[in-house]
Amino acid sequence: MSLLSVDELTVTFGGRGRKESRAVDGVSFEVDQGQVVGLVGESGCGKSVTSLALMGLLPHKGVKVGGRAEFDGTDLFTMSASARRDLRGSKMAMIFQDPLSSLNPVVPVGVQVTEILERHRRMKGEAARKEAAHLLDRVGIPDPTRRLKEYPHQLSGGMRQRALIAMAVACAPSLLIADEPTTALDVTIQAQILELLKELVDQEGTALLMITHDLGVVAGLCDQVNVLYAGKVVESAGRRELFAHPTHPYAHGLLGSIPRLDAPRGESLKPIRGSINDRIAWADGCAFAPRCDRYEMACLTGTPQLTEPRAAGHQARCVNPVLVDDAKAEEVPA
Amino acid sequence: MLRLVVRRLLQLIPTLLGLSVLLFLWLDRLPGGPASAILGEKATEAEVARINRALGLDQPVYVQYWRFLKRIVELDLGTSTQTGQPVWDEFVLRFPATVELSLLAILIAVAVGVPLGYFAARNRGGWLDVTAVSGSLVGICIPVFFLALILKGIFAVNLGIFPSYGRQDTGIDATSVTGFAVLDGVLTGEFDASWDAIMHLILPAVALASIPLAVIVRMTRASVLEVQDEDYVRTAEAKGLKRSVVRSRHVLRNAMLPVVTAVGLLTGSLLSGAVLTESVFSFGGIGSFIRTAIDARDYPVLVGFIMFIAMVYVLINLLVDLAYSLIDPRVRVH
Amino acid sequence: MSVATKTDKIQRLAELTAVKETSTGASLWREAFRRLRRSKMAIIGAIVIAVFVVIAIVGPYLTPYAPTAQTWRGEVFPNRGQFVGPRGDNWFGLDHLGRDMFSRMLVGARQTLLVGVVSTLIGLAAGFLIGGVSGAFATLGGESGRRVDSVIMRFIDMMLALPSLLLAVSIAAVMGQSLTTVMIAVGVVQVPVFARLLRGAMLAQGGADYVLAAKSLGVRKRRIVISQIVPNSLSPVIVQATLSLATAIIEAAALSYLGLGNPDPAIPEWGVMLAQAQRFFDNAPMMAVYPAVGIIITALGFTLLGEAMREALDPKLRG
Amino acid sequence: MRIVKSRAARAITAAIAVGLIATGCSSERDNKSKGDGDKDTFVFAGAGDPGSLDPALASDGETFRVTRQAFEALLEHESGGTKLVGGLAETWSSNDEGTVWTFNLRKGVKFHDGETFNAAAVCANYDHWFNWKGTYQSSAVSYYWQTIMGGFAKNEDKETPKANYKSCTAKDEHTAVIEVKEPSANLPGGFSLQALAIHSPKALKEYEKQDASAKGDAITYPKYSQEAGTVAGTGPYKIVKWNKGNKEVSLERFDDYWGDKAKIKNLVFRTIDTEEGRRQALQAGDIDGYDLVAPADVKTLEEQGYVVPTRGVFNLFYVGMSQGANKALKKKEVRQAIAQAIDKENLVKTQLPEGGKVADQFMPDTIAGYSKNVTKYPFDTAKAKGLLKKAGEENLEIEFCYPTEVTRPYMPAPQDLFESMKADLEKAGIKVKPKAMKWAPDYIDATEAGSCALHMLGWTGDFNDGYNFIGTWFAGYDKQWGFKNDKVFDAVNAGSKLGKVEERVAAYEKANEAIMDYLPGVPISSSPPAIAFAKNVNPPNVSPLTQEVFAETSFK
Repeated sequence: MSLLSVDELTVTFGGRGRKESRAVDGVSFEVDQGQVVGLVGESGCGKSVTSLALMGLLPHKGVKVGGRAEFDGTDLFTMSASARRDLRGSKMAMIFQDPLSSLNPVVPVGVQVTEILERHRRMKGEAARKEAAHLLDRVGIPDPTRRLKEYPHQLSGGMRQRALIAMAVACAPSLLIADEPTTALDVTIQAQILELLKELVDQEGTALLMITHDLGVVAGLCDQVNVLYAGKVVESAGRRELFAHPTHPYAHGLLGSIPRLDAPRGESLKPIRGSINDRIAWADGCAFAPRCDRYEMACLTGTPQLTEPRAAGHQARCVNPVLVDDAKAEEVPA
Repeated sequence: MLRLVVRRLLQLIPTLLGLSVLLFLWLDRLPGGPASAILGEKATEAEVARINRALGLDQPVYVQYWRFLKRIVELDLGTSTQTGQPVWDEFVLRFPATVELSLLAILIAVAVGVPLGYFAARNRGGWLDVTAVSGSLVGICIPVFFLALILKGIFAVNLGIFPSYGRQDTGIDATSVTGFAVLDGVLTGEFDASWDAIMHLILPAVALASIPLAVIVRMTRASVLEVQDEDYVRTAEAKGLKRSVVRSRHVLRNAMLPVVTAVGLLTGSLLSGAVLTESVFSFGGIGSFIRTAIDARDYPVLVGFIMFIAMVYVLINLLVDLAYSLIDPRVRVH
Repeated sequence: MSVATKTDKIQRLAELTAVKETSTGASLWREAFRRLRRSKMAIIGAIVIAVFVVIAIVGPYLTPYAPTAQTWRGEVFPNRGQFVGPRGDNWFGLDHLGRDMFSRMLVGARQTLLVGVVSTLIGLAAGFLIGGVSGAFATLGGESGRRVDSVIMRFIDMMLALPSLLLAVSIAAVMGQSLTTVMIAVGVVQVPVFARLLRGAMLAQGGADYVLAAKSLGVRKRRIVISQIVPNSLSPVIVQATLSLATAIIEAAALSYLGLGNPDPAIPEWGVMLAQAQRFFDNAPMMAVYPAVGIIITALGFTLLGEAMREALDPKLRG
Repeated sequence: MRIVKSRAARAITAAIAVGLIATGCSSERDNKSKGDGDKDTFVFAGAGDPGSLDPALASDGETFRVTRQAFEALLEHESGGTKLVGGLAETWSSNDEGTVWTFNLRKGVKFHDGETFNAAAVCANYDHWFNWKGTYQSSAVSYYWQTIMGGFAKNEDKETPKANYKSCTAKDEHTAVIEVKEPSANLPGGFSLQALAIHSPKALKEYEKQDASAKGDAITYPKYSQEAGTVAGTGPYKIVKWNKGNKEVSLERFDDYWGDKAKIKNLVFRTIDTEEGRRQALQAGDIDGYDLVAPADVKTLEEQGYVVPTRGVFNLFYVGMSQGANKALKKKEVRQAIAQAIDKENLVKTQLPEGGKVADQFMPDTIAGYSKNVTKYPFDTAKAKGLLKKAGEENLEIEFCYPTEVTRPYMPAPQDLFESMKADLEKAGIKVKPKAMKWAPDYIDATEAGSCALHMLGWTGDFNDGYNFIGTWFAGYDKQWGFKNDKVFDAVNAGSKLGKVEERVAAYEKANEAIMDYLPGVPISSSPPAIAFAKNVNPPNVSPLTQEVFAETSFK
């Protein structure tokens, strides 16, 4: 059975006078032990909200969370707040996007690492400090004992992210959620960080929920990929399958919009028109329709359902999917 | 750190010189002289002329200023025309009173204001929040002297819980070491004297505290609200830390930064509030003395005291900056 | 496919997409105003101010009696602690010289407003000038400019170093006692506040991208300052001005308490009335309460509005 | 140090805690004011700090109030009255010209420092003053000596008046003879002044070691006058401590006092500068009495059971006219119109404390020299209008100055008085331009310089001699009044040079009539400065000259 199974997760903001807006609209997916799952989509598609909902970090006021999310067989949304607290940081940990703002500027890095050890691993004083140093060392921060005493602003961007990762893996969690862990970093560092994550995941058998807009990252890491659009999963498939046969026009568009060095001369990029703001309500039809080259009147009649138009285990939410075999299959990174 | 201190102290010198020049120009513009203040109804032109000559006030300003500078070099601040005593003695006599008053006031303001503002922010929109905010707003709008009179009327005159005026009860002949009544009592072991002094301080201090209190409450509240949704607080939550830790280490500590600065500025501004409070409780401090000095055209006192106040003000701000750099490592570095 | 279908496809789309687009790209000010209209603070404040201003303007023409006429002189004996409280023809009772308190309150409102507004304007104008100049020098003046700026700031520090009330008292001492003196004294106290605020805001703006852009495009410095930096630095100053109206009224009252208020008894002013009434607090507390309450409520009005504005303009405090 | 800090901190927090709790429960402090019989400290609040412990260096009431308890002069005023009686001199006499004054001194009088009082001591004092040098010669320091006895042995400033004092000789142990060059209206009254009270010769030697003139310009009072210990007089109390920080002077009963010993052991004077402050302190039971009671409070306090004895009047409140500032005032009709436009009765009835009297001349009726038949100018708005018409000043506009931030014994609430008079004058069709000024120095200077057409001032007598009043104003041309009228000046000066008191009194009466005939200004009222005591106090005889002797005070 799977480690995390999310079923019809919905997150609604507003209410109390303000006009409601649904950020996550019935998302379902699964993460198995040690598996790396990607949540892909442009900013605003609800992927970060999903992760926060799973971690229980959404503000209590003005937010409604619906659906089920089972972690290790227990429903996250019905368990007590304190039980959730115990879970957080120990069984399930998270890495955030902006390493600078995610670290407390006035508390030494060391303390920020040891505090989690004290909380979840009942470590004290010297022992905790040793372990913290060890962790920093493990995530590849040189001269850890000195760094422990330093403050975030004294560390480089990469090191900050490493420190955050060290905190996340401090208690060897079984699920690690990484929300755009590399976007704030420059390319060379990005690669290193991804390497680090991969390595940690492999060694510990930690499951990783990778949230990103960057298909490159997905290609590099994920086993299973879920493409989100306007709060709904529009396509879900194994990495190879997806890259080989993107079926939903959106996914197709995304892949088409990645620059590829090996692309034949003259073949130009095909960016997706418009922005996520020009959408229509799912209730009326496919939210992507306004940006879609392939839409039909059919697209505008009610919410399209997830189907398996192409292969088993390859779901797509489209009435007019892309089925013509194009030749990308070979170039899928192994 | 040390360099900062030295630089600031050096900056003090031009400030004071400039100030002294301004003061002398101002004094020159002041109509009338000390003579008529000394003689009252008995003043006749001849007498006034004689006294002014005796005081060297018949000379042009620049001469007077030159003399002043010469005296300063000999560390002589001149003599009060009201009391015929050295300005320095008068200062030493009254400064402690105002300091005690201001300190207790700011102490009350912080001790009450910070928690109040904090909890107001925590349950924003709750009854505590509403009362705290509206209370602080009203607090700013009540003229200090009026508040002082009301407090005195209720607690000193009607209930008779606190003494209605002065610094010490009659007959408590406390031995004066530092001039700080409370401290002296402790030093000499005359705790009854300390106690008595404190009782005399409370009402004026509360009146004086009203505005700083209001400011601090609203400041703390605002800054806690701001810090609460900072990324690093979310990180802390993601670590599953105990609420208490999150609040104390991650929220409060950062929220205090702006408050510290505010406290410094407020302490400086208290001196002026003290003028009113001191005169309501005829509490012999520098504020009220300078006021009478202005009426009595007591030039030496005016120059001396105002320079002292300016100096104190600068020093307070220096202290604040130091304190700031202690709690905010980012400042410490550069 | 037929043209018809194509068009009505687009039609349909248009309809569906037509929803939302709620005020995105609304200017900071329109945004702020929208939030203002929602905040209770702002509404209450505005109402209080409105009422006060109306009274201040028309009040003096509605006074049932001349505010200075000692009509009921014979009935009040301050020296025996005998006063006359509220009654039929004197709704607020009589003051210590047998004058109608209600009429005096009405006329007093105008004076109080006058003092508040004028002194704030004085402080604003002077502060704006000083702050603007030093801000301009600091942002675009280069090395030498920064030096000018720091000199000006030293001066401002000096002003700040003097306890505000003493500053006011000493100004009154030089200028002698008059309404103008009160206004100037209270105004001058505000100068450093405004100066620092504007300068601070301008420094913040000075780093902004559009300024760098303008610089790189070689726009004349004066123009950058006048047409870009200053307008964008205004909001805190405006907020402060509103708040200052409150403090000004209170400071004026304080000055009256120190005996430096408007000397002409023909023109009652709340601060002066309050200060005078102190003496009879035991016998006729209401004499002090009316002006005191007047002052407090008015100050509160301005404070509420000012605070609401600040919150509205400061996205961080939104919600 | 660390410990102390933490202790202090704890003390403070504790205090605040208790304080807050205490606010809940009601007063346990009240009974302090009820006072139990064996209470042995009497606390009296004045409006200002004393300037010095040596009355000779002072010229203000707050100082004299304190020193009067410890120092005595050759002559005194009868307790609660204005009549001159023997002080340290049992009897006194002068030659006909009034230039040689012989004092038969009291026997068995001791100074606080154990010295014995005798003629030598008296002369030591007068010679000490006469030989003052340097800053002591500034009128800011030795005002009263200079008014009574003129200048010094060696005047250092040409402006200083020439000495009128000639010599003091100890005819024998108990007879002192003081000679002056010319007769003066200030004698014998002057001999009763605190400023000329007698100090112990031993103390004087100490004084002489200290110089008032410090370096620089300022007048520095010598150390001995600023802290208890050196000064020594003969009074019923001796000064033991001056705690400036706490604004309090403590005195203690002098057990070897020659007369009736003080009833209460400790006497403490404290300073509370505001009227409300003093009243509230009394009501709160923090003090046992205070001076300069606001008229508004007198009745209230009485009703609340406090003891508020009424003093006799010994001061004069007037509206001054500076003819230099407004030509119209040169016309008598105008002056008269103003005089009749002001409703003095109303002022006395509503503004001044109980016992206030309407004045009809520049001298209260308690002074020898007060004349019953001066020209009167009763309140009559219509008549005033008529007079103005007659003078062709129907639309007279005139500036009227009044002082702020001050209460004087004769002028309890200046602004109220002003507002009332303004209303009166306007009823009579006179336009009044109000001008408020701080009492000192602005107002004093302005009135002295005669730049205020109309202004309010007054005078409290130092001793019972008419010249002490009219002499200060009308002895000659004075900018404040801005008129020359030899008829008035001569009449006033006539009395001053007469040695015999009776003759003088007659002359003063004539002078008063001359003055009121010319009407240089409008005498308004004489009012007793009210003084209040706690419910459990038997007050001393209150004195028109505000010369209470607190030795007479006791607790019920």
